[in-house]
Amino acid sequence: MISRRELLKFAAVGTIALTLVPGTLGEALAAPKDMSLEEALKEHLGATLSDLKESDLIHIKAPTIAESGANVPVQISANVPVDQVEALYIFADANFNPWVTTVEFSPLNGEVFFATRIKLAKTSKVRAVLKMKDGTLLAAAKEVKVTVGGCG
Amino acid sequence: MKSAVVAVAFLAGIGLLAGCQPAAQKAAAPKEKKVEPKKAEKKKKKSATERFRTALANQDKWQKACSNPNQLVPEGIDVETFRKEMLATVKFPPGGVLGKDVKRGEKLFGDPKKGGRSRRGNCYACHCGDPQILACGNIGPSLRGYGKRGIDPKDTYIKIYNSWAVVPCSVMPRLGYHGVLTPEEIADIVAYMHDPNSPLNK
Amino acid sequence: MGKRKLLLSALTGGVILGAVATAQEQVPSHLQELLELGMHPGHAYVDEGRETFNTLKGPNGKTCASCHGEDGAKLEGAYAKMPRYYTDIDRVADLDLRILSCMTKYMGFDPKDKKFRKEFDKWNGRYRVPLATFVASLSNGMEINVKLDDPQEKELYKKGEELWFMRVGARDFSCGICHTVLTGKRIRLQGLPDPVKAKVYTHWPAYRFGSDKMWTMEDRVRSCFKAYFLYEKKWDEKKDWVKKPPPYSDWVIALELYMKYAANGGVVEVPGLLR
Amino acid sequence: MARIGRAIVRVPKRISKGQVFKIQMVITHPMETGRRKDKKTGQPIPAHYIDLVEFFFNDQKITTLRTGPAISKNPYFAVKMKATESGTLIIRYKDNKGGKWEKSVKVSVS
Repeated sequence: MISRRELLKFAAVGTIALTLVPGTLGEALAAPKDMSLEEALKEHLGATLSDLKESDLIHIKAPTIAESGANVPVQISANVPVDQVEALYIFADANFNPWVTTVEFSPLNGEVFFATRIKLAKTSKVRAVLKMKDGTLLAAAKEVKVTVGGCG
Repeated sequence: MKSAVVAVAFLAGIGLLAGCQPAAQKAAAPKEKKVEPKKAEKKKKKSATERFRTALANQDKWQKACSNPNQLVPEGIDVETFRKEMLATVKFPPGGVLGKDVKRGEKLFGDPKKGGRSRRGNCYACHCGDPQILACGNIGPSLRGYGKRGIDPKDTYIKIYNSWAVVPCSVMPRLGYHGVLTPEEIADIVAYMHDPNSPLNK
Repeated sequence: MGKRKLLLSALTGGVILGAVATAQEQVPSHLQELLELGMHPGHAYVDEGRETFNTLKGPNGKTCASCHGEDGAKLEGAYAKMPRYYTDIDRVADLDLRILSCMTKYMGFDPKDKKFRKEFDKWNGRYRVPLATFVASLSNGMEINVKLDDPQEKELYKKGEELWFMRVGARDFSCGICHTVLTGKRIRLQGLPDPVKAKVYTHWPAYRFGSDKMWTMEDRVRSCFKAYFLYEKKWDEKKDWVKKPPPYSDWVIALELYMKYAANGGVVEVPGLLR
Repeated sequence: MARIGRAIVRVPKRISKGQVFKIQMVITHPMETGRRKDKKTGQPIPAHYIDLVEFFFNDQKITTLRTGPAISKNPYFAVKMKATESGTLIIRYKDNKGGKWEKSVKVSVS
């Protein structure tokens, strides 16, 4: 699984290197290719959206309206024994790369819990996918509306 | 020292009032590209302190009148005179108060592509309007359905150009008076606000 | 109250108020949820400031700790009394200016040295903001207690009050219009606090998540003026925009003094977390 | 920010045996996405972000975080851990430009 991801990373680097012509270096670095949610799911989970099983065991805590997309607090917990879980994946649908993070758990964690602050490019769903050791993919989503602020 | 500052502020204010007309007209020509001679600027580079002091001294006499803890017209100043003097500063665009470029009006009001952002109009900072724009302030009244309220577009124009001609010392900036928006730009905003197809009125 | 009403009608400008969408009256939970996390980058600034305080040596070999004790032991409660008059510089100083004068007067840094000023003045520099955050945190749990004993303090306070209500610039703004008169209303989704009545000074310096930066009150006051659209000759966004008062100037310190005096009795809780 | 890679870690002061407690950390890091441009020069700012964070307790791995540029600037992470014994928590993290750091804290379980 990991080696496959590494491979993909290398592949990506390769593509960038191939497109390098003088003058476009910056651009190639600055604008990684946009990726759809489906593509990100495929890369990280080898799955499609329809493989995800919606589950109310996963709880996502995030603001409904975000006053800044740069700093959205996300707390994820799940009511499943941690030793049955392989990893937690977080995706944000509308980001240029929807994959946000992967958390690999161990029984020492005691509970399935993870919290962080993430960037959201615009209003979109934040998804949590739990990859269980038996291969099932449990998922939950919460929409966060991103707004602008300030008196300009 | 203090009275001197006040006097300077007062004079500067009068100067500003007197100078308003040509300034507004200059701003009215949108594509005028007049490059000021740079030599004069280079000669003396003012210190930040000097620049800020000058900026504060630009306070006009009406701003000075409103600079009290209530931020309202103080006693001793006649509101009607205040209003009339403000009304006299309003310049109308040759094409009338309903502009032609509704799209530009929308952008100045608050660009829906940027979540309602617009540095110059920035109406959403204080008003709600287009239901798509969630981040809207509640300092001013909601402008939803504004075009259906039977308000004369000329009154809308005056309110935006110089809100103090309607309500002296209002918190709403006098956007046309100070040249933040040109008469044409205000007319486009008015057109956007009164357009039956505008998201405000749908 | 009558004046409030008058103002409200001033705001509506004769237009009859339509029904306000109730859904938009909800207070956004963004800040609350960030606070719930319990820890934020502001805490990293305290930590960094402490290290700088103990280890950064000035050209003459002194550290902050040489005078003020390891971990600032002798500075506990100092921030709660600032801004105040300092005899050695014959000026009322806020936290930022005090740190600057300490570093230049006693540690031997040259105030005109560009490299030093870059590290000091800049937002992401290594000196001012981390040190200010750390020193402020040494007053945590203590009540703000700003006095106006010195004539300079009295004078500056008066100047601050005047500036607070001064309508000026191309937007006819004043501090007071938003932060006294319109308190409780919202600019977009951000509630407008009344720093004078609500003693919000207790939470500064603060990490502001909208900009992902630690701000001292000096930074905050100065940036407020950006919204004024101040100008020298005629308002022009590109050519004539006087964005901020100079740093450590009396204008800034006067406003800080005005606000912090009003916050007397509030308990310091630094670093704050705000929008 | 001044010092890239500096971190602060927080664990509760008192932990009793068997308790599941929270480990929180903040790392000072710009977390550049590679999509922003320098406002002054117009040049793109290269991507620069933490990509791996590993938590060890007494040499046993507890959690691995694989992260990307979608994590906010000055990232905050929190995970939980079940207290079995006292010991040392070591957090190792690195970024995509070769920066590598380590931070350790004592955990006392009573």
